This record gives sequence, C-alpha cells and structure tokens, in this order.
Amino acid sequence: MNEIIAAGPGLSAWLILAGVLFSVGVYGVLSRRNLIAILCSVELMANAVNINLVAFSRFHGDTLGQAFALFGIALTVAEVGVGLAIVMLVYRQRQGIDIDDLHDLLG
Amino acid sequence: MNSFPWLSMIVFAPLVAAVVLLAIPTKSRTTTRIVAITSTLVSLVGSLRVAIGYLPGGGYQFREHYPIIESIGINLDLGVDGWGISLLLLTSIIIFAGAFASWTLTQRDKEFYVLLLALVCGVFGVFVSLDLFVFFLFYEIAVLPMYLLIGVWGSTKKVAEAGPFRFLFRLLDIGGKEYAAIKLTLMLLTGSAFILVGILAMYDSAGAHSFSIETLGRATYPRSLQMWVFPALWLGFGTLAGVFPFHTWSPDGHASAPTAVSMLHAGVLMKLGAFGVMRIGMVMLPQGAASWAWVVGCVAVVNIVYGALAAMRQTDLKYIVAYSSVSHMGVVMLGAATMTVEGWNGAIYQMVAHGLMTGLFFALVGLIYGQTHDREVGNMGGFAKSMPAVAVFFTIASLSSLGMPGLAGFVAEFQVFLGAWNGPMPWWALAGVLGAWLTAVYVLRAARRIFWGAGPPARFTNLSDPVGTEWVALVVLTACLILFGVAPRLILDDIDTTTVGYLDTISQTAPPQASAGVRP
Amino acid sequence: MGAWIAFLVIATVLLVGALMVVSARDLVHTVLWLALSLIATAAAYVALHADFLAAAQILLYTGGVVTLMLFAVMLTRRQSGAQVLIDRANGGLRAALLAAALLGLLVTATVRGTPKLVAPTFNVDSTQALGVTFLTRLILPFELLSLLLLAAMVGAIVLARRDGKGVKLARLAPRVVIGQPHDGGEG
Amino acid sequence: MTSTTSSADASPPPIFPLHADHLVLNLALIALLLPLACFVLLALVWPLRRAGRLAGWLSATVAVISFGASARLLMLVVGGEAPLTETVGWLVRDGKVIASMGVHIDGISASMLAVVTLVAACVQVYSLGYMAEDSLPAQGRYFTYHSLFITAMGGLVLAPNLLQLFAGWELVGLCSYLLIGFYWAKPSAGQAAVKAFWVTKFADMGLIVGLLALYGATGTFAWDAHLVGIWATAVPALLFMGVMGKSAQVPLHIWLPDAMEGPTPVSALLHAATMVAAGVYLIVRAYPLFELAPSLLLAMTWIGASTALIAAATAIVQDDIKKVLAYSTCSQLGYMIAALGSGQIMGGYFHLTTHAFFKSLLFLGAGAAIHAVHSNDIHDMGGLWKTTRISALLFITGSLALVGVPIFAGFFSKDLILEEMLEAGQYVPVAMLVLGAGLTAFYMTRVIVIAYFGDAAEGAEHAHEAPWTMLLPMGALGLLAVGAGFGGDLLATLWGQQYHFGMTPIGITTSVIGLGGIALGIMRYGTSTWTADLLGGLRGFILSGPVDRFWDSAWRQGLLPFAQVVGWFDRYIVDGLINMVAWLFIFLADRIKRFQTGRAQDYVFAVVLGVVAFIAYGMVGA
Repeated sequence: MNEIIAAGPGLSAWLILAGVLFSVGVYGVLSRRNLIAILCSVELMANAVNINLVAFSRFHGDTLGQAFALFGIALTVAEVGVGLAIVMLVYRQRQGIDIDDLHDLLG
Repeated sequence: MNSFPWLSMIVFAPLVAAVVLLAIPTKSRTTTRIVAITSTLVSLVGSLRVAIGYLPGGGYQFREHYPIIESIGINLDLGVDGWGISLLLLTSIIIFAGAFASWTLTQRDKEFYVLLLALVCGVFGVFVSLDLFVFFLFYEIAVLPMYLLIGVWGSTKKVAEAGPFRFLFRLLDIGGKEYAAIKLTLMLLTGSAFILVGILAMYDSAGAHSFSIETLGRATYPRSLQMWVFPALWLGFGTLAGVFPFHTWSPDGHASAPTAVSMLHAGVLMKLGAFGVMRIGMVMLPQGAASWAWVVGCVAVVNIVYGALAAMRQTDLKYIVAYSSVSHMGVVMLGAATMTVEGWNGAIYQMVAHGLMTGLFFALVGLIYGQTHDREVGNMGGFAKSMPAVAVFFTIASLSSLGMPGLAGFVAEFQVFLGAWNGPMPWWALAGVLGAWLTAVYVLRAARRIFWGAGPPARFTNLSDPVGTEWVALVVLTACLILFGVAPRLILDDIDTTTVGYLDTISQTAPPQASAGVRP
Repeated sequence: MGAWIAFLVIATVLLVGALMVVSARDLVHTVLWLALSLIATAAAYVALHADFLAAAQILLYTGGVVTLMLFAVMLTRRQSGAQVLIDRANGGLRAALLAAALLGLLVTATVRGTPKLVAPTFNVDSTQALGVTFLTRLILPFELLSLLLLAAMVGAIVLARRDGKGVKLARLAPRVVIGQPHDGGEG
Repeated sequence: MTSTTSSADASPPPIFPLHADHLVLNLALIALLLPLACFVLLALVWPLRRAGRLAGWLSATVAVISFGASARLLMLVVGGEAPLTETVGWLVRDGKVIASMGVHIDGISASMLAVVTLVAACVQVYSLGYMAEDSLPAQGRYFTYHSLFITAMGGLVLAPNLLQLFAGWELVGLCSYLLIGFYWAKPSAGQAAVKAFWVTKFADMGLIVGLLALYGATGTFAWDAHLVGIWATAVPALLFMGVMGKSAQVPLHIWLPDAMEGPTPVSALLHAATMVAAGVYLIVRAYPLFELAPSLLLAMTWIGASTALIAAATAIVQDDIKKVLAYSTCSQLGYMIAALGSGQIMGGYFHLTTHAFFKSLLFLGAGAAIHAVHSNDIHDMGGLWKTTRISALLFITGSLALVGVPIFAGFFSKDLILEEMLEAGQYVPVAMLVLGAGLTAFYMTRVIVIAYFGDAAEGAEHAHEAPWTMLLPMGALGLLAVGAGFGGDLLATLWGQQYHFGMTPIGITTSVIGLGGIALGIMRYGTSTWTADLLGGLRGFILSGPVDRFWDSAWRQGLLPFAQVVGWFDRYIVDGLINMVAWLFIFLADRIKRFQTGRAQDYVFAVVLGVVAFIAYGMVGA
C-alpha cells in the first residue's frame, strides 16, 4: 500500500479518471436536450480522451501522445466552431434548439 | 481481314453520342437529334456491314479482345454469330427508328436521348459480348435507364380499383408512371439477382477462372448444379422476356413509357431476356434445360394464350399492344423450349419479327396518342379517314402479328410451331396456333374500332397523317417486316448455322433426353 | 504522496465540474461548470508533465470555446419569445444506466489490462520535444491541421451567415415526394 | 465454336431461274408477277393510286395481259407440255431447304390459273364501270387490292407445295378482308370483314396444324407424300377443316353471306368464282393425301350434300339479291365438296370451272341491277326487264346455267357430279343434291320473276342500262356460261381422264326437277293468285339464322366473357399478387421504420450501446 502511495498515481488511475469523465460525458450527450449542453458534454468526452493520450504519453515517455492530444484539441475546437454555427442555424430556422424538435430523420 | 473494330463501333457509337450530348451545351433540338440519329446510323451501318461480312460457316466472327481484369478472367471480348447478327440488325433498326419516333419530344429532350443511347449501348453489348461478366454488365446498363425514361417521360393511366387486392391501389398508386417505372425496375432487378447468382455458380463450378462464354461453355457442369442454375437463369432472364406470371411489369411499363422507349423495350429489351435464356441457359446448361424444357414450354404456352386473351379484354390501345408482346414473347420462349432446330431458328426469327412488328405498333400508337391524347379504343373510330397511312401501317403490323404470310411474323411463328410439333410436347403447337388465331381476333378488332366506322368523333377532327421525320420509323420498320417476310434466308441461313452448331455442341456434351430429341 | 494529493484534488474538481455540466439546469451554469472542468483538465496535464498542452488547453478551451459557448447561449436563449435557459433531463435513467455500464466496462478493462508502468523519472522538456516532433515527424499532419481549421472557420461562417445564403445552402438537399401521381404526357 | 454443318449451305442461294428460252415458265411468271408489279407500283406510288381511273385501267390491263399469258400457258399445256416445277428455297433447317417457293405447272394449275385470271380480268374491266361513282382514291385502293389478289391467287394455284398454297390461301383471305371492308366507313362492312377473317382464320388453324402434322410425318410439305397410320386420316382431315372455312361449308359458312358487304364485283371474283373455290382446289391438288382417308371422304360427301341442301333452302327466303347468290354459292360449293368426297375429282373440278363462269356472271348481272336501282333488295328491282334488257338477259343466262338446264354449262358439270356419285353408290347424298337442284331452280326463278318481271318498282323505271365496260365482260362470261359445258373433254384431256357426255337417267331426272322448280317459282311468284305460303314456317326459322346464332352466342357468351375473366384475373389477381409482394415489403419497412425515431439521441444511444456491446464481447472473448 505504501508503495503505491509512494509511487504516486499510476497509469491506471489516470485511465480510470478519464473513463469516469468519458462516461459522464456520454451520460450528458444522451440526456441533455439543449444542443449547447450536448456540445458541452461532447467536450467532456473529448477531454477524457485527451487525458488518456497524455497519460499514455507520460508513462511511455513519448511525446507523440501529447502531439495527438494537441491535434485532438485543435479538432475539438474546430468541431465546436462548426457545431455552434449549426446551432445558430437551427435556432434561426426553428426558434429553438431543443433536440427533441429535431426529428426530420423520421421518415 | 476484319481488323476494323466493327463491333466496338456498333456498341460504343451510341455511348459516345450520349457523352457528346452531355458535353455540348446546346439547347438546340435539331442538334440533339442529329447527334443521336447519327450515332444510331453509325450502328446501323456497322450492323449491316457485319451482317454482310459474316462468312457462312458459323462460329464467332469479328472477334475483338481487350483485357479488363485479367486476374479473375474478365475481358471485353466481342464477337457475333448468326443469332447475334440478327439481333444486332434488329436493335440497330429499332433504335434508328426510335430516334426518329422521338423527334417531337419537347420535355428535357437532350436527357431523354442521352438515356436512350446509353440503354441501346447496353443492348448492343449484350448481343456481342462473349464474356459473361461483361454480358451481365451490359445487361444491367440496358435495364436501368428504363426507370428514368418511364418515370420522367412516361404517362399515367387510371386503373379501376377492384379485386381482392383493392386496398393496394391507392397505396401503390397503381397506374401511375412512377408505379410503372419502379415496378419494372424492381422486377427486372430481382431477375438480375437470380442471373448473377447463376453466373457466379457457373464461374465457380467451371473453375477456369474465366468469365469467357466459350470457356464456360466448354465446361461440363454437374447435373445437380444445372438443375438449379437453369431455373434461376430462366426466371431471371425470363422476367425480362415477360414469362408468366412475371410479365405484369410489361403492360404497365409499356403503357406508361414514351413512344421510343416502348419501341425499344418491347422491341429489343424483352429479347435480351429470351436471348439470355437460350444463349446462357440452354446452350451452356443443356442438361438442366432438357430437364426443365417441359416447364419452360408449358409456361410459354400459357403466355401465348393467356396474353392473347388478356389483350382481347383491354380497351387501352397501349395495353393491347403490350399484352400482345406478352403473347408473342411466349412464342419465342416456346420455340426455345422445343430444343429443336426449327424451334430455335423460329425463336430467334420471332425475336426479330416481333421486335420490328411491335416497334411499328408502338410508333403508330405514339402517333395516334400524340394527336388524340387518348388511348381508349372505345373513344376512337373512323380514323382511316383522317390518317389513312397510319391505318395502312397499323394493318400491316397487325397482319404480321397474326402471322400473315409475306410478313416476318409468319416465317417466325410457323417455324416455332414446326419445332413445337416435333418437340417434346406436340400439343404446344396447337396452343400456339390457337394463340395466333386469338391474335387475329383482338388485333383486327382493335384495328376496326380505331380506323373503321363512320368518321372520327367530333373531338378528333384535327387528326392527320404523319409528317416529315415521323415517316422514317414507319417506313423503315414496315419495309423490314416485308423484307424479312418475303426473303427469310437473308438472315435465316446464318441463324440456322448457329443453331445447328449449338445443338450439335449440346448433343455432344450431354446426350439429349429421349423426349427432347430432334426428330428427323 | 504529494502527487496523490494533487491527483485527488484534480480528479475531484474535474468530476464535480463534469457532473454539474451534465446536470445543471441553467445553461449559463452548465457552460461555467464546463470551464471549471476544462481548467481542471489543464491541471491534470500539468500533473502529467505536459505543460504546453496545459497552456493550450487554457488558451483555446477556457479562453475560446467557453466564450463561444456563452455567446451561443446568449444568442439562442429566446425560444418562442420566452427566455429559456432551463434544460431538463431527457431519458435520464436510460442514459445513466448505459453510462454506468460503459464506466463499469472501462474500469474493468483498465484494472485488468493496464500494464504496471512507472513514469520515467528523467525530466524531459516536453514543450521542446513536442515542438521538434511537430516540425519533423508530424509536419504534414500539422499543416493539414491548419487547413482543417481554416475549413472549419469558413464552414462556420458560411453556416452562420445572417443574409440567408447559408440557409439556402443547407436547404440544397432535395425534398423527394414519392407516390404522388403526376399526369404527364409524352411527346 | 466451329460449325459442323454440311457444305450444302455454303453456296449462296440460287437466284430465281429465269430461263429466257423457257416459254412455259415465263408465261407463268408473267401471269404471276405482272399483277404483283402492278400492286407494288400502285401501293408505293400514291399519286398514281389516288388518280383512280388511271390506276384502274392499268390494273385491268395487267389483268387482261395476265389472262392472256395464262391462256397461252393453258394452250401449251394442252398441247402436251410436260409438267414443270421451278422453285427457290425459302425456309432452311440444318442447311437443307424444307420449304420452297416457286411455280408448279401442270394441267390442274394451268387450267385453274386460266379460270382465275379470266374471271379476274372480266371483273376488273367490269369494275371500271361499276366503281366509276366511287371517289378516285377509293378506286385506286380498290384496284390495288385486286392486283394483289391476282398475285395471291396465282401463287396459291401455282404453288409447288402446300406451304406456298397456304401462303396464297392466307393472302387471298387478306384480300377478301380488305375488299369486304372496302366501304370501311360502314360499320356493317367492318364487321363483315373481320367476321370473314376470323371465321376463315379459325378454320385455317386446322389447315396449319395439318401442315405441321404433314411436316412432322414426312419432313416436307408435298401434297403427294405417303402418309401412314393415323396421320393418313388426320392430316387430310385437318386440311379439310381449312377448306370448310374457305369454301364456306356448314357450319363455317356464316361469313360468306355477310361478305356481300363488299362491292359486288368483289363478290363475283372472290366470293363466288375463285377465292371460295380455293378450298375445292386444295382438295383437288392434295387429292393423293385425301384419297388415303376413306372415312374423311365419306364425311366430306355428307357435309357437302348438307351444305348444298341447307344453303339452297336458305337462299329461297332471302330478299337481298346478293345474299341469294351468296347462299347459292355455298350450295354449289357443297356440290363440289360432295363430288370430291365421292372420289370424283373430275366432276368437282369441272363444276368449279363452270360455276366460276356462271356465278360470276350472275353476280355481275346482280351488280348491274344494283347499279341501276341502287338497292340490293329484289323487291326494289321489279320490272327491270323493261329498262335493262341486255343485262337481264345475261342474268337469266347465268341462272339457267346455275339451274342446270340442258345445254347450259351447269347442266354438264352437275350431271357429271350426280352421275359419278350415283355410280359410287351415295344414294342419300345424291337425293339431297337433286332436291337441292330443285330448290336452286326455285330460288333463281323467284329472283328473276320478282326482280325482272315483277311489279315495277319506283327506282327500276328510271334505271339505265349498264355501260359497255360492264356489259362486255358480262357478255364474255355469258358465252362461257353457255358454252363451257362443252369444255369437259378438254378438261378431261388435261387430266388424262376419260369423259364422254351422255344423257343418263339421273341427268334427265335433275333436268326435270330443275324445270319443275322453275315452273313452281313462276307459279308462286309470277302470279299473285296462288298465295299458299309453301314455306311459311321454314321461312321464319331460316331467317332467324340458327347457325349464325350459335356462333354469335359462342362469341358473346363464350370467348368474350372468358377473355374478360382472363384480363380481370391478370390485372387483379396475378398483378395483385405481385403488388402484394411490394406491399409486404412496405409493411415490413413500416414496422422496421419504428426503430428510426428520427431523434439524434436515440441514434447516439444505439451507437454507445453498440460500443458497449463490442467492448463486452471483446472482454468476454478475451
């Protein structure tokens, strides 16, 4: 026990943290109704992934993981940009951004 | 000697024209038509050249070979025999006439011609392909444009709601052109699925890693395989040939389609089906064919009589002609089912004769409908007064369809009947003869009701005979009907050589069963 | 020991923030809790010796994304005339069960399958290493990334334009009506 | 794939042999192909056709030339030219010709060709006058059809095999259809035309199956093939079915009276002299097949005799002069068939020849009368004797020939038939025929008395005699109606048979009965005092048309409803089932569609569920 404490949080600790964060994000995506709130939840999931990458990078001693995480951040930012633009579009067309109102896929 | 790629020219001239039409940004109607007709003329000239240059003695001639995917043995392998020549000629004549018959089309005419030419490229391809995969590819090219051609340019017909399936009419919009288009496409594609399975089974069983029809034709397939692949091919191709009970796309489809499309579809496309059954199904799977011949023949007999009776009941001009196609394609299938020389000669000849005849019919119906905007026979009468030439051409087409000697239909039907009489079940011939009589009944009845009787009803006062380019289709088709009716040996000799060659091969690879033999 | 304390603090803040993100009823609060989570993530990066990432996280996310989100919330709060900032849960139980199942699997997998790695003790300047990586091994993806961002920017502008052209673009997809009889003629 | 056929088909098909030095062949080809050329010319060159008169003269000239060639040909054949057959291959099978086209010239075909072209020439010349009142394009069309008819009939007569005979047979049927429907604007004409076509085509089903059976048994279409077993009877029986349609034997005679809707000269040529006799000609031609089937021959005798009697009885009550003659034609064809059935081809054929002359004369005479009063009803013609004496005289000449008054043509041929049949021991049929002869005399007398000597009808008083174009051919035929009976020797020579005319009891009996019929007719219709209605009950029955009614109900209550049922079945059952398949898929899709709620979150849920499932599977599997 002391060894573990002495060694500090290991890889699995970070992975579990990321897993919990990811699951919370999934819960948010599935349960929120407001599009912006859903986007926020997606951000949580993306963060969880990035934490994973960085953690692996740290414990493997390879900066490549960090590079990927940076890519991930950039992609997420791009996604948020486009996503919010879509939200604005939806709002303009429908005067609301409740996802329950968006069921055009229903044939 | 035959270094010039005639067959490629025939096959791809329409395709090139289609691409050219897409590429040139013209809205000129005349330019569109000139490009289209030129390409069909190129194909026609090529077909004539091939027909004349074909040396007696049979076999595939005018060979061309271009590798496509060598690893699994797919090649663009072209060549014609006597059957191919006849059907090439038929196709090029019909499309030439059909291009003229669409001259007055106004709505999206460029797209129409593009699709029509793409379709005809597929038809040509089927008749000259010696590679089963390419054969199938061309087959699909020929079938698919029909969906758009009917769905966009077609016409709609009200069908009375009745019968046990009454509730379906609103749901499916039965009678609508979209209904006709989707029905035709779905039924034919379902057939294609059967064909594809059959082809792949043959490819697999032959184990030669080649789709070459000749290679596959030399292979011997186990009887068990033949016993299920042949029916699959028969159903698949047969759907296109209008085999009962999978013929119901034909009346609706042909009735809804615009003139040139009906001409091409009934005149040529249905032949693809029959050609497939004979060339792929019967020649390559002789044992399966011999075992199933009685079914094929009996169904063909049903087609003949049933189609004729159904035609008798129709009051819509296009439906009459469409059902007559069902009946006449039955004659083709009957000839095929006999597995005799006369029967097969007759079947191929009937394809040509019926193609010309029904092409003429639909061209005339298009002319009449173009002026009356009515297809109901009961509303017509006395048209001979205002459109005498149409009456004459219609009568000639009718006479060919009922088997009047001197016209192509007789040569074909008589040979089929001869084959049937000497085939496995002589009573087929009786049914065929009965069908010919029923044809006389409904077709002359229609002719009388349309053209004879006191002058045309008041609302049809402005009718007139064809003008200008409209004559071309009628004259060309009629001339061919008479020519092939008077001098059958123009093509019959080549057909006969090919038929005998195939039947010889069959009897060598698989001794025909006693019942299906060719009696002396 | 210190590392553990840092981890636990970071984890607690992060998870509390995340949970509030998915449960807060006020949208503004949601976004603010998200900001907290993102900052906590940056702290996690620091704890993992990824200083540059932490900086990028703060700048890009907390600075950029959260601001954008707030703008979006403000711009879209009017719904049929009334101000709506309240969000309700939607099939929460179903979502919770699925998330829990996912969590269970992830944790199980982590516990079962994670190799016991020990973080290297040598202290690399991760920022420098990252820069070298980007400009050597990953030069092409790096440039592509800028293209992607450009495309996203353009896309966002096109979509969100007020003059209606963007809307038109989005409406390009044809509406297909099947089964309607049209009486068309030929010829 | 290499061909394994013999080298026989390697050589190109021979070009039609036109030997410049072969007169017989050339004459036949002139008779056959000149009208064809005329037809093609008139059919294609529409200004010429629509010019009408010119087309008529051209066509008539060609017909006359054609007759000239045939006559010369006949003389050559009489002079001892050997039979000649020239053919080209038409259908092939396995490289070998199975059917050919060409000409076969012997005594039978040459004489028939002469008869056909003679009557055709007469009728065409006659038509120049008769049709003058029709519109010019209509006249052009009329003569175009006539040219086609001569070709078709010539092809039939000169056929070297039964297949070509059949082709000609169908083509003359086509001409009949076109000419009956010549006045297509009249609904009755249209109906009569299609009826004629349908009925004869119906009978032709037998003919074509007969050909198939013949081919199946022998591999050829030759009429002198040797058949054995059941085919020896079946093939000629099937052929005879076609004959019954074409030659209007009961019960397939119903189309012939209706066929009178066509112009009268058409009735004379097609429906009296030549086309309807094609059936008789077929039997004569194919007699080697028929004589192997004794039971069929017996049936033929009875059918022929019945037709002769029934048609004659029916003719008595007709008021339409053309219908009288039409039934008379049926009746006379019955004589021929009966004769052939008794094995007497000479008698049957002889009667065919004489009948062709006098019956076409009668029709042309009737045409002159109709032309004069513009009505077909004999009661509208009363007193024509006063105004149109020449044509009346010619009509009476024809009638006397038909009745079989001695010296006139019909006497010789009818006498020969009865004589031969009596020798063959066919007593009952002979009695029927003799009775028929009496009825013939009666109805012809009735027509003559009413139409020419009866109370003057209004239209008849202002009637004009026919123009010379009509009288000239009638005169020619009149001469033949008188004199053709003496041609028996010639005909017998041609056939290599013996024929000597001699007055026999049966001939005398028939003559007496014929004269009795005439006397009875004069008594019945000539004087109004004798009012007993001999045929009161019978008249009503015959006029109601029992045979016609039978076919009509078969058509209306049999075929048409059946076709309705089939059409309905196809549209609503077969197609319905196909549509049911479509419906089934739509139904299933509707059910499956419910999974697609259209809510993005549900889709995400499904995705996550899938991911969870994958991970779980991976863990369990690992």
